[in-house]
This record gives sequence, C-alpha cells and structure tokens, in this order.
Amino acid sequence: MTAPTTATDVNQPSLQPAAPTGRRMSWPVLLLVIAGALALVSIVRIITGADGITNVSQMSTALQLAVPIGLAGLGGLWAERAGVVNIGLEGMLILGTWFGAWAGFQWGPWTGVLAGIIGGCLGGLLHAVVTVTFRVNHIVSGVAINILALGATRYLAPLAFEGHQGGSAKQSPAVEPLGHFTVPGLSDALRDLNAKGWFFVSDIAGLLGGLVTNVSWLTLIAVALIPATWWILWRTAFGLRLRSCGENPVAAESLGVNVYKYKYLAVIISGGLAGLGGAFLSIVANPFYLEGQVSGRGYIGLAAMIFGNWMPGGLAIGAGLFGYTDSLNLRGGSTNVHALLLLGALLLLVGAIWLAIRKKYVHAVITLIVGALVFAWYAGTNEVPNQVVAATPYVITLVVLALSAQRLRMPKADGLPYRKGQGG
Amino acid sequence: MTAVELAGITKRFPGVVANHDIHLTVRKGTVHALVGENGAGKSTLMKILYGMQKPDEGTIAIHGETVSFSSPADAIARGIGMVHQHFMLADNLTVLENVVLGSEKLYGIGAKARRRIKELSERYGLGIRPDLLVEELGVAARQRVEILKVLYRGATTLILDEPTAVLVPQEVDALFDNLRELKAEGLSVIFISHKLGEILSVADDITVIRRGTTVGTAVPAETTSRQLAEMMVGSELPTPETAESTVTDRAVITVDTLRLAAPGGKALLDDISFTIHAGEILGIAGVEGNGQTELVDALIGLRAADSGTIRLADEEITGWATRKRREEGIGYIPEDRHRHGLLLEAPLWENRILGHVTEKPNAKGFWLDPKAAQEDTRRIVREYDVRTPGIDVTAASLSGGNQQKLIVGREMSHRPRFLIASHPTRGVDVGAQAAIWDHIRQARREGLAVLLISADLDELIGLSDTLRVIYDGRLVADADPATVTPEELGTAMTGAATGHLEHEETPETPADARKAGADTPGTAADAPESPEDEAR
Amino acid sequence: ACGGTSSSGSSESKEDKGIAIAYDVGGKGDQSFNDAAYAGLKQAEKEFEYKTADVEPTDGETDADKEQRLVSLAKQGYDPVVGVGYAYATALKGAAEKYPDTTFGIVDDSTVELDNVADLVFSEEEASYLAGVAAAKTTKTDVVGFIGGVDIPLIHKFRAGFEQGVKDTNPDVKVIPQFLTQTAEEGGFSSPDKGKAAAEGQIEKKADVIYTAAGLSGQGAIEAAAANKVWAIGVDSDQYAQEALAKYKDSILTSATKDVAKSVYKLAQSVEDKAPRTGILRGDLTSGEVGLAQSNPVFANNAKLQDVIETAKKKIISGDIKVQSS
Amino acid sequence: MKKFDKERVLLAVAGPVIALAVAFALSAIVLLASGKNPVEPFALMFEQATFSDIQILIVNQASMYYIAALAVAIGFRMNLFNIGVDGQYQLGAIMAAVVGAHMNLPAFLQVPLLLLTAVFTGAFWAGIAGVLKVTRGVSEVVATIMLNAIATSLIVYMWKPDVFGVKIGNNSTTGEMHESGWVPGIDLGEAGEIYGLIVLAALLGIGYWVVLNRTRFGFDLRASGASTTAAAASGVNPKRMVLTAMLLSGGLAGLAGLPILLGDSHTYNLNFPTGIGFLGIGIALLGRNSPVGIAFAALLWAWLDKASPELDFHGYDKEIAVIMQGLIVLSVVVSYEAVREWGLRRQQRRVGAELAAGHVLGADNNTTKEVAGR
Ligand SMILES: Nc1ncnc2c1ncn2[C@@H]1O[C@H](COP(=O)(O)OP(=O)(O)OP(=O)(O)O)[C@@H](O)[C@H]1O
Ligand SMILES: Nc1ncnc2c1ncn2[C@@H]1O[C@H](COP(=O)(O)OP(=O)(O)OP(=O)(O)O)[C@@H](O)[C@H]1O
Ligand SMILES: [Mg+2]
Ligand SMILES: [Mg+2]
Repeated sequence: MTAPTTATDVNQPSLQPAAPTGRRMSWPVLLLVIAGALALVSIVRIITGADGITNVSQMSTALQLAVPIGLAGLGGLWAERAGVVNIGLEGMLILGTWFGAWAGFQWGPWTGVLAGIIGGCLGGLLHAVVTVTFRVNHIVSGVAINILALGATRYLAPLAFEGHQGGSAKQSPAVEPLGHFTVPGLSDALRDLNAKGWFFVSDIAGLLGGLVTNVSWLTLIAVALIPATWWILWRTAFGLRLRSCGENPVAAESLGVNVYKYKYLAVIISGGLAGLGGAFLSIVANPFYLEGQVSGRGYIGLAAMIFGNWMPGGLAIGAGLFGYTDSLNLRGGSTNVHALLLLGALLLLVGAIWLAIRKKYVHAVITLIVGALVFAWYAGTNEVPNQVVAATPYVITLVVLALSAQRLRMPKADGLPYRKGQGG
Repeated sequence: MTAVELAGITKRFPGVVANHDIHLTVRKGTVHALVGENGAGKSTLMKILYGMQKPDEGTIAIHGETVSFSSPADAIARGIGMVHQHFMLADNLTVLENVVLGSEKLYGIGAKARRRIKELSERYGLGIRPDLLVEELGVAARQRVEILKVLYRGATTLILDEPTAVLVPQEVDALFDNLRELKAEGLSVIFISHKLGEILSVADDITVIRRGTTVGTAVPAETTSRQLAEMMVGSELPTPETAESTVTDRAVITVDTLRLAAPGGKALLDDISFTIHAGEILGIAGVEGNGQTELVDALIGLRAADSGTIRLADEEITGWATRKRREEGIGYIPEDRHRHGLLLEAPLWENRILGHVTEKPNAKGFWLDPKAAQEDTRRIVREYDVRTPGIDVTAASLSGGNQQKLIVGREMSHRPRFLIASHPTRGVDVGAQAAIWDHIRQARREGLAVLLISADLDELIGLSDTLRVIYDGRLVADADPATVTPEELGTAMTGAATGHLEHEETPETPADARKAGADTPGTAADAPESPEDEAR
Repeated sequence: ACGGTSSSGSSESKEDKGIAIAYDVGGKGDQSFNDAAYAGLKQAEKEFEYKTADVEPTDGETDADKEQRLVSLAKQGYDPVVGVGYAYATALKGAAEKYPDTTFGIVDDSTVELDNVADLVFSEEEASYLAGVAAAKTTKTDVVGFIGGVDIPLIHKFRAGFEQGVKDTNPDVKVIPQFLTQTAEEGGFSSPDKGKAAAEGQIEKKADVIYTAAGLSGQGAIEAAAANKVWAIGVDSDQYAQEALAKYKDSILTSATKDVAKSVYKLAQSVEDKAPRTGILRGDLTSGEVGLAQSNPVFANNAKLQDVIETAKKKIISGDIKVQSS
Repeated sequence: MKKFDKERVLLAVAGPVIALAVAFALSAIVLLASGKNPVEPFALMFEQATFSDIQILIVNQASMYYIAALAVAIGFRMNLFNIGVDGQYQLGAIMAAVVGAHMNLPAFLQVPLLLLTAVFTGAFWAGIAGVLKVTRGVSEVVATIMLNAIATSLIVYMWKPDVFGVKIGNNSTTGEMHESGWVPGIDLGEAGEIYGLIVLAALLGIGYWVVLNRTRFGFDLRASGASTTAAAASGVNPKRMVLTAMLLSGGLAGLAGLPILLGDSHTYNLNFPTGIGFLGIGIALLGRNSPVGIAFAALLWAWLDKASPELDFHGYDKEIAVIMQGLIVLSVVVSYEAVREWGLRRQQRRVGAELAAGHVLGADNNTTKEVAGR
C-alpha cells in the first residue's frame, strides 16, 4: 500500500517534523469531545422524542453488534502494529465461527470459544507463513485466506454437522448458552434513570446501563481486551518490541529483537482475536454456526481499525459507531435515523460556527447550507427510507473520516516486506 | 590486552566478495579507525562483529575469547554496541522507547529507564529528552540518541560507522570529546569515517581495507592523510578543485525573497534571494535540516512557495509544475537517489526515462519510444562508465556509485540550463566522485548554472564559484571559496557567524587546519547544545 | 469451441429417474422453502421408489449457469425438474424450451408461461392476512410488529397481507414494520441476532405480537418474544412444532404456513401419473397450501379468535376480501 | 531485438506450473483426508473443460472477471487498493440498465451510450474515494469498503417501484432494456452464445497494455506505483495521479457487469451476479497485474467455477473447487515470490560478475590504472 522505504533516516528533512502528524489526543480533550457529542445526542432525543436512540437496550444491542467488529479490528491492530496488513480477518472470523460452533456443540460453549480462537490462530499462522517467511504481498495472502476459509468451512460443514440433531450442511447444532450477567442493583437503577428522560443524565445512564445489563461474559472479555491490548502494546516490553517491528524492523533487529518471532506472534494473536470474534458470532450472538454468518464484518473491523488510527481506543469508538448505528437501524430504523438527521443538522451548524470563527467564511457558508438542507429534510418528513437507514453507518464513517483523516498515522513499516540481515 | 580480534573474516554476497580474509585487532581502551573506499566492506565487517551477519569464514574473539554470534543480541551481551551508518531509529516511537528497545530487562521501560537515560545524558552532555518522538529530532540529536542507545546497554566496545557524515565540524569535535572520555573509562571504539583528517586527530590505530581485504595498518602520528588515501585507493587522491572561472553575467536562475512555511506557520525558508549565472556554481553550506531540502523542493516545484518569485532566465516560473520546469531545462540530482531519483525495481532504460518522459528521445508526442530510450541508455552507460552487464537489469542491482552515474548521465543528456545538484557524490567512492565532478565542471564550462548542496565541505569549497551558508531557513552568510576554510564555514553553519566570512590566514592543509581548529576557542566544544536541535 | 456439450456426453439410462430439484442460494438447510422442497422430493422418492436428485447453486452464478444445471438434470432423464425460487425464472424458461418433453416446475414464480412448466406459486399474503387478523385480535397494547428478513418483493407480500389483515380487523392497531437487511448477502435470512434485536426494539415500543418472515433470523425474534412474554407468529412451516424452537413454543401463537413440500410432491405425483400439471398452480387458502397452523392449543382452542379467522378466510376464498400483495 | 533468454522463459513458466501442481496436490490431500477419491474430481473437472457449452460458460464468466480484475490491477499498478470494484460494477450495471430501459436510440448510439453510462457511474463512485483520499487523506481502502455498502443501499433504492423498479413476479428488476441496447452474441448453436462484449474485454486488455507500457501517461502511472517520491520528483502530480487512477479503475469497473447485462439478462435484477469485484482482486494478483496474466487467471478461475457443479452429480462437494481457488492463489504467489527473488539474486550475481571482470576483488595493481584512467 505504500512505496517501500529504506531505513535511511539521514535524508529525512528534519526541519519539518511537525508535518501534520496529529499528536495523540489527550484524554481530557477526548472526554470533552465525547461528552459534547453525547450532549448533542441528548438534545436531539429530547426534541425528537426518539427515546430509542439512547436507551439501555439500544446500547446493549449496540454493544453486542460491536463486539465482533471490535474483535476483528483488534486483530487487525495487532497484526498491523507488527507491520503485517491483515485483510484476511474476514476469513479468520469465518474460521472462528466454524471452529467455535463445532467444538461448542459437542463439548460446551467455553471449549467452543477456545476452539474458535484456535481456528482463527490457524488462519493467522498461515498468513504469517506466507507473508513473513515467504514475503508475499500481504493483501494477496489475505484475499487468498478469505477464499480458503470460506471454502474450507463450507467443505467441512456437511461433514461435521450433518446428521447431528439440528445440524445441516449449512448450520451447526445448537451450542449451549455461555451465560450472561446483569449487575443487580446498578442495572435497574440506571434503567430507571434512563427512563426519566432527563437531559444528558439519562443518556449517560443509558450508555452505562448497556454495559451492565444482560452482558455476555464473552462481551465482557471482548471489552476488557481493548484496554488490555493497549496495556500490553504500550506498557510492556513485549508490546514495545512488537510495535518496533511495525515501525522499523531493521532497527529492532539491530537491537537483538527477533523480528520474525514477533511478527509471527502478532499475526497469530491477530488471527486468534478474529477467531474469538467469530466464536462470539456463533456462540453468543447466535447459538450456532451458519453459513454466511460473518457477512463482511472482517472488512468493517479493518475499517474500524483505520478509523481508530491504529489505536485501541479509537478502534473501540469506531466499532461502537458501527454497532450503534446498526442497532439503531435494527431497532426501529426509520424514526431513529430520522432523529439523526437533526443531529447531523446541529453538528453542521456547530461546524459552520467553528469555521466562521476560524475565518473560513466560504467553508462556513457551504456547511451552513448543507446543514439547512439536512434540517429541511428532517422537518419535511417523518421517516427516512429504509435504504437511507441501511446506509447510515457507512455514510457516517465516511463523513467522520473525511473530517479527521489527515491525522491518520499508520505504523511506518506496515505492509512492507522484511528480510533478516538486509538492514543498513 | 585486545578488546576485539577479527581473524580471516570472509563474507560473500551473491556475486560480490564483501570481505576477504580480513584481520583486525583492537586494543582495549583505544580508538581504532577503519578506513576504506565506498564498498570496501567496512560496514559489512562491522555487521559481522555485531552479529547482524554471519561470516562465511574466520573467527571473532572478544577479550581473547572466541565467540560466535547468531544475532545482535549475542553481541550486545558481549558488550558490543554499534551506531549504524544509517540511523536505526523508529520515527514513531519516543526516544525512550528507541533506547530501551531490546534491553528492557535492564531498567524496564518506565520511570527507572527514564531516570537512567537522563543520568547518562547528563553525564556525557548529550542533552537528550526521553519523551520526544524521534521524528521530531534533528540529525545531530538522532546521532546522540544512537550513541546513548549503545551506552545504555553498557557496551564496552563501541562501533561507530560513519558517525560524522552528517555533523558539522563543531559537532564532530564534541563527539570526539565524548569518545576520548569513553576511552579514558577503558572503553574501546571502532571508528569508521571517510574524513581522513578526523581520523588522524582521533584514532590511536588505523586499519585500511581496500576491496574487501586488509591492506595495512597505520599509526596516526606517522601518517599524513595523503598517505592514508593512497593506501585506500592505491592511487592519488583526486581533488575537487575548480580550474579557471567560467562565470558569465547572464543570470540563469534568480530567486527573490522566497518564503515557505510549515503547516503550523513556522517559516522553513525565509527571505531567500540569490542569482546564479551561466557558468556559475553556487554552493550552499549548511547543517542538514536547515532548509536545504525545502529550497530544492521549491526550485524543482515539489513545494509551492508561499511568497517570493523564481525566475528562469527571463521567465517567471514560480507557478510552474515540476514537469514543466524539467522540460524547460532544470536538471535535478536528488539528495536521496533511492527515494527521488530512481525506480529501483525498474530496468535501467526505464530509469533513463524517469523525469524526462515527455522529452526526446524518450517520447514521440503522446507515445513512449522505448527503442530510442534504450539506445540512449546504452550511450549513457558507455559515456558515463556505468558498470552494468546491460540496460535490462534493475537499478537496484547497481552499486550506489553506478546508480549515481546513471542519474548524472540522464540529467546531463537533456542539456539543462540549470542543475540542482544535491549531495551529488554522497556515498560514492573516489573514482566515481572524480568522474561526477568532471561532468559537472564540463557542463559549467558550457554555460550551465549549478546549485550545489553538499555536506562535504571540501567538495563545496573546491567546486563552487560562490558560497552561501543556510541556517534555520535563511541565507545567513556568504564566503569566497578561494580563501574560506571548512572551520569558518562550520562556524557559520551553526549560526555563530553571519555576513561575509572574512578569512584569517592559516597556512596548513585543510586536514591539519582542522586539528588546529579544534583548539581554537569559540568554535569548539559547544556543539552538543547546538541550537538547531534544541530549538525543536 | 470443440467437443460436444456436457449433457450430450452423459448419456446414462433414463430409467427410474424421478424428480430433481435445483436449489436457490441458501440451498439445502435453510429451514425454509429449500428444505420444504426437499421434503416434497423425499416424499416422492419414498412413494414412487425412484432416483431423485437435488443440486446446489454456486455463489454469484448467472442465469446461464442455472440453465445449464436444469438442462443437465433434464438430459439425465429426471422428470419433473424443479427450480426452487424465482431466481430460476429465466433459466427455467430456456431449459423448458430445449426439453419440451420434460415437465419443469418453478417455485415462487408465475412469469414462465410454457406448456411444460408448472408455476408453483403461493398466496403468502392470504396467510399473512389471517396472521394479521390473529395479531389484531390478540394484541392488548394495540401495537404489533412485522419483521421481514430482506427488503425484497417476496417479503413485501407478507408485510402487505399482514398489515391489511390487522387494519381490517382493528384500525386502531399500529403495525411496526422492520426489515433486517437490504440484500440477502448481508444475512437478512440467516442472522438470528438481528432478528432478536429487531424484535426487542419492537417490544420496547409496546408491540406484543410479532410476525416474522425472516427465515432463520425469525428464530431470534421468537426467542426475544418468549423472553419478553409476548406472542410470536412464525412463518413458512409450523414453527410451533419445530424442534429447534421447542423451548419457546409456548410463545408461538401460530405460523403462516406455505406448503412448498406438498406442492412439489403433487407435481411429482402428477408426472408419475402421466398427467403432468402445468400452468400456474397457485397454493392459496382454497387449496390449503397456505394457512395458519393450529398446533398451539391456546390458539386452536380460542373459539372467538378462530371464528373471526374463519370468517376472514371464507371472505378471502369467496373473493369478498381482496388481499394486496405489495 | 532482445536475445531469447531460455532460462528466463523457463523461469516464467516454471513458477505457475509448479504452483498449480502444488495446489492440486494439496487439494488432493484434502480429498483424501475426507475419505474421497483424490483424483476423480480433477478428472471430472478437466473433462468438463472439453465440453463446448461449459467452455462458453467459462469464457463468458471470464470476460467479466477479466474486466473487474483489470480495474483492480490498474489501481495496484500505482499502489492503490480499490477494494470497491464490487460496488462500482454493480452501480455501473444498474445505471446502464436504467438508461437502457428508458432511452431508445438507434443501436449504434444506444450501445455506446450505455457503455459510457456505466463507465461514468463507476468512475464517479470510485472518484468519491479518490477525492476523499486526495483532499482529506482518507484511506481508499476504508472509503471503498464503505462505498460498497452504500452502493448496495442505492441499488435497493433504485429498485423501488416509485423510483426505477419494475417488479416481475417476485423479482425486483429495472425493467427490460430496449433491444437497441442489446449486444448480439456469437451464436454457437446448441452450445450457447458467447457474449458480444467479450470483444470489449479483449480490447480493454489491449488498451490497458498499450496505455501502461506505451504512453507517457502509463509510464507516469507505473512510476507512481513503483515509487511515489521518485514519481513526484520526476514531474508527476501525485494527487492528480491518484485521482486519475481511481477514476480509471472505477471506469473500468463500471464495465465489468455489462457483458452479461447487454448480452444476456437485459435487466438488472436480484439475480445479477454479485461479488465479481472481490474475485477480481484475487484474479488481478494471480495474473500479476499484467493483461495476459490476468486473462489466464480469469479463465482458470472461471473454469474452477463452471466445472465444479458437475462434482455434485458424482457425490463430491464442489466446495473443493473453492478450496482449490484459495490454494492456487497462495501457492502461485508464493512461487512467484520465490522465483522473483531467485531472478533478482541471479541478476545481482551477473552485475557482480561483470564488475569482477574488470578487476578482481582482493585488489591487485591494475586498480591504479582503473582509478587514474577516468
Ligand atoms: N546485503 C547485501 N547483499 C549483497 N551485497 C551486499 C550486501 N551488503 C553489502 N554488500 C556488498 O558488499 C560490499 C561492501 O559493502 P559495505 O556496505 O560493507 O561497504 P562499506 O565499506 O561500508 O562502504 P561505504 O563506505 O559506502 O559505507 C558492497 O559493495 C556490496 O556490493
Ligand atoms: N539490501 C540489499 N539487498 C540486496 N543487495 C544489496 C542490498 N544492499 C546492498 N546490496 C548490493 O550492494 C551493492 C551496492 O550497495 P552499497 O550499499 O555498497 O552501495 P553504496 O555505494 O553504499 O550505495 P548507497 O550509498 O546508495 O548505499 C549493490 O550491488 C546491491 O545489489
Ligand atoms: Mg558502510
Ligand atoms: Mg553504503
């Protein structure tokens, strides 16, 4: 994806270091931005009366829909942080669904989860062999793995599932549920608070309520993996070495880091995370494997990762955005998305004001006009067509990226072939 | 007591014997210099000592004990540290992360490591801030990070592969002070440089290698740089001296109050004005990262100036695209040939087209003319002595010097009116260097105007008709190449001197002058705190 | 091109070959009409003791591939050859023209008009209408939900009939419609999790009867209904009796059935009897191939409800009520 | 003329052949492991390739794969990953279908009109990603993934009866196109008909080669792909090149669905083949982004597609063909890479030998003459 570069740093112009690099957003700023967004949503909810947009079940559905995407994205993050592009996430998710259900229906859901992870790891291992050892273009390998995983699971499904109760060539027998939990008092309290419909407070309650109501253990694990990933990659020696392989493998090698080893580990872990996402689909979201269950989530996960600027927190926001809009869509899409139009109009208004302050008057006027059009759409209709609803998550992603993307910063050696002993 | 003993080292690469029966003995507590032409095999030898490459034959002994390294980790464990010719730093990681990488066991990766780094930095006066991204550092600061990396690991044997190539004399002196201090503490240093004066001033022993094998050793006190050079190449050292002046009064390129700002608003180039006449070579001296890259980019059209004008003869070209500028006679020898001058994976004849795709003989109107381009490539290969078995091999398979000759040949073939030559001989061996200088001089005689940017001050002084010094994006000083010394230039390059540099008479040769310069108050020793790094 | 065609190559004996079916995408195991067609085939196989065949499609195939498949089956001597799903329309037309002596059947399509083609279509809207009547009579909150798997005309029929049935019975009852995905590739028919989320959303808006026409996704909706103690109405087959849903069966009020199996079997039988049925063979309330399942005793024994449904059914059969199909 | 380099030709052929053999062997192992005859399926599939009707299916399918893969390849040639060919060709096809149903010009105008409609639609859709990349730095990978999803919604929207939709039975269509827009095929009697637009596919392949290898623009594009920085320094405007390549890729992609649309289905309905864009990625890479290579890859792929249904009749799962597709891609690229590196090393050895011919390493006295002689 990027032209090969050499380790020759000597020639980097050093007078212009602060080319649009986008320093890490500090936590307070990030929290402020999130709080601001929530406040806006809250206003919209109160104006439109679309209570559905922030209630507890909305959020818990959003969380559930976000998990596989987030896990796939995390998988992508691990691989790319070590310099390997993993477009084979889709295939690794598929392997996860199949292995998860296959082991799950026979030996229980937790075994299934484990098997799903192993299935994904196998996909990762193959990707590692092909890209790291044979130095094949990472995209080719990923595409091939997607095809291979699809073919293999389809080939194996009839052999493994047909003849078992509830199983068929396309579906596995049912897997026992994994169990979920609701934090007793807290969940109800938050739900009550949410139901009050107060400005902001109720919306926060809805968001938090979604995190403590009817949450599968696997969801909890998945959510925990986000900070865990951050901690491992940014706060441990292991993580530092792994990231150094994605930034400048030759430098890492020169300090005695076994680059191959870390790349292998990263890609295998990447596959394992995607496999876990697959197992989530075939054990928690649905109690069985179904052909076509993954339906593009691997690609969306990859998009969420890029959206999140190769950082776990950003990725979580990206996955959450997909989960949330998808959940909006499934839970009474037309009216909810209609309410989002108002949100969009408001955001555009805010943007226009900001632009005006920065003295970009032409941009401000254009933004204002677009905002007015969106508002007119909102005011003039009661519902939006299903198709608009379905496209919402993707349009939002594009818009958000368009507004923020020039700060993207991917690992420097991402996708580049590396060979030991070639450095210097 | 020997710190390192390499015996009978042989290393073969496909088609090349990089090292052949090399012997090298480093005494403990000394600075041992390793010299040789480009491609002589110095870096390879050091990589072998550092465990990055395995020798095909030969033995390595550290402190008298024979060892065999399978990775740098083994070498580091033996107390060997290496600062590579090309920096080995990850831009997106912080200084701290770069330093602790691979040796996390020593002090962890957190507060303890930070303390240790600060401690070392203070002790050796390195002035390093652990939490900056490496990307934000200047060249000299990066160099110091590299040295810190080695010290952090508690190395007892340091390998410095061309550490001074990108430093100004004052920075070099500061580095040498550090080396002497390390030496006093009992550390051994292996030092590689092409600058023979430096070597004579700092080394205790010298080993010379030529074409992959040791050709001799020398004692600095008894050797002159000329003798050293002759050992290296087996012939006389060519010098980049300009013969008679060919400067005319016909202005070819006129730059007027050029300004270029970074996205944040900081000026990268400010108030740049100069004129280069036909037959004139204007040399720009400056520490890397002071705006040379931006200036070249602005001239070739890779970046648009924020204000100011550029004129080529009578036409204003400020708004022209790169392609148009090249078509109208601006030639370009980029500083980084791999990034800007070549398509490494493409055959030579396609590289001959690069940059001149719209011009004859490469194209006939809208269409490419591969036949003619190939024919012309053969001509360039012949006339510029590019060593290659054919024009269908990829550019990557040529050595750096030959790549450079191809680029020079390509640019000269289009008879430019104005040539931008950025480090035209960087990393090129003496033979090729002389050839490139000849070509530039020849074209100058025929009326070419040249902007020469080089880190090699001897080259700058020797080739230029006029000299300017760039500092922090401004042309702060000018000098007469006939009289100025590298030290005087160096002072201006750090921003310590401005205006017209008046020459103080020193009778010695440049190499000796440098030794003397090291003792001159005011020019030495303050380099570690040199403002251009700490400003960032 | 060289050589003969693939079908001219395989000249096996024509004896003892009976019905063959070619599946639509989703294929065997979709627990919907593909499986129902297979059930019809199995029944015929058992009854007439002949060889049968069922073949799966490939991803992203074209009409030409489908035609090739049908032709291959016909050439091998299978009779009748049934394409399951409207997607076979164009292909089946071509194949039927090439093999006028073989009887072809197509499920869910009435656009192929040839002498040797039986169009096995169903008035899903009629059964859905009855489901709407049942829903309108059962709801206490005056809100009911409809969940369609994919936003396509076939599913629009279910929705149209259901909405009409509800409105005709009680204009005050509000129907919340929801489609899961825009295209089948996105998994609208095979994502129970999506069905569940949609049902939960509707329940939150006070819906207490939910009708799902969403293939496997319906399982999720039924699960959500059971968890929230509201009614679900199933689709295609009698879902009350389905093993996979045994846990939730007490929440399944009834199912709007569509007896593809019977229809396929009847076609096979007519061919076996040397009197092939062709033309548009509509399975509707009259023929009994669509209807409401009666296996949930709570539903079957609710006399008042059954009365209203029976009346509506009679009116539909007599033509007094015209059920919209989109 | 260039010398005929036997070793080089051997290399070029050996790579794919070995790879195919490995892929077949691995597939056979899969078959064996699942207790099936490891050879018969291949025999059956090879046999299929000898039948004229299957051949036509293969060629027709390959024509679409070919165009889609060219679209992907042109992106790859300059380091752009257009993963959105799928959405672009579907949108291109539906727009052409809509125009074809609502406009009725004479055939010699109608057909070009439809082609242009498809080209512009595809280019427009890819262009969005291009503009976002150039102006906002949005990764084209994410943008095109999103645009694929949005295209799906757009298509479903167009199918609505109050937009352009015409319901036929249970099928959503865009209505039948006027006959003036139909492109007659090459009729081969009982075996079937080859899409007329196969000619277009071939022309596109030739055009692709000519533009890339014989025009200034093509050189700039390849240079940009090989090294963005070097291309920029050589006078290519990188932003414009990104946008142009994206538009070209999208324009080509827009055409990928037309062979079947104008040659057979004459309407865009629910049966319209999907996923060709994604397969195009694998095929482009298999064909190493070269027009001839892609042609072979497309035929190979189509053969696996079209010959595998026969396996169903013999008790084999045709999914083995999908497994084989994956294995083929993997083993082919691995062997390409191995061969490429081998070739590179060989070349370096040649360069080294050449240099050594002048003066042997290890230094002797004639080096003096060498240096001084300049
Ligand atoms: N990885 C490699 N693969 C193949 N050949 C190599 C490799 N590294 C070095 N060489 C060869 O070994 C020779 C010695 O290279 P080396 O880098 O050691 O030279 P050097 O003396 O450090 O030169 P310089 O002064 O330019 O740094 C080179 O000319 C080159 O031909
Ligand atoms: N990483 C590598 N892989 C393969 N060959 C290499 C590599 N590095 C160097 N070589 C070989 O070494 C030779 C030239 O390399 P070398 O580094 O000595 O050149 P150089 O004069 O130092 O040029 P530069 O200044 O550009 O580094 C070439 O023949 C090249 O094939
Ligand atoms: Mg070196
Ligand atoms: Mg070198």
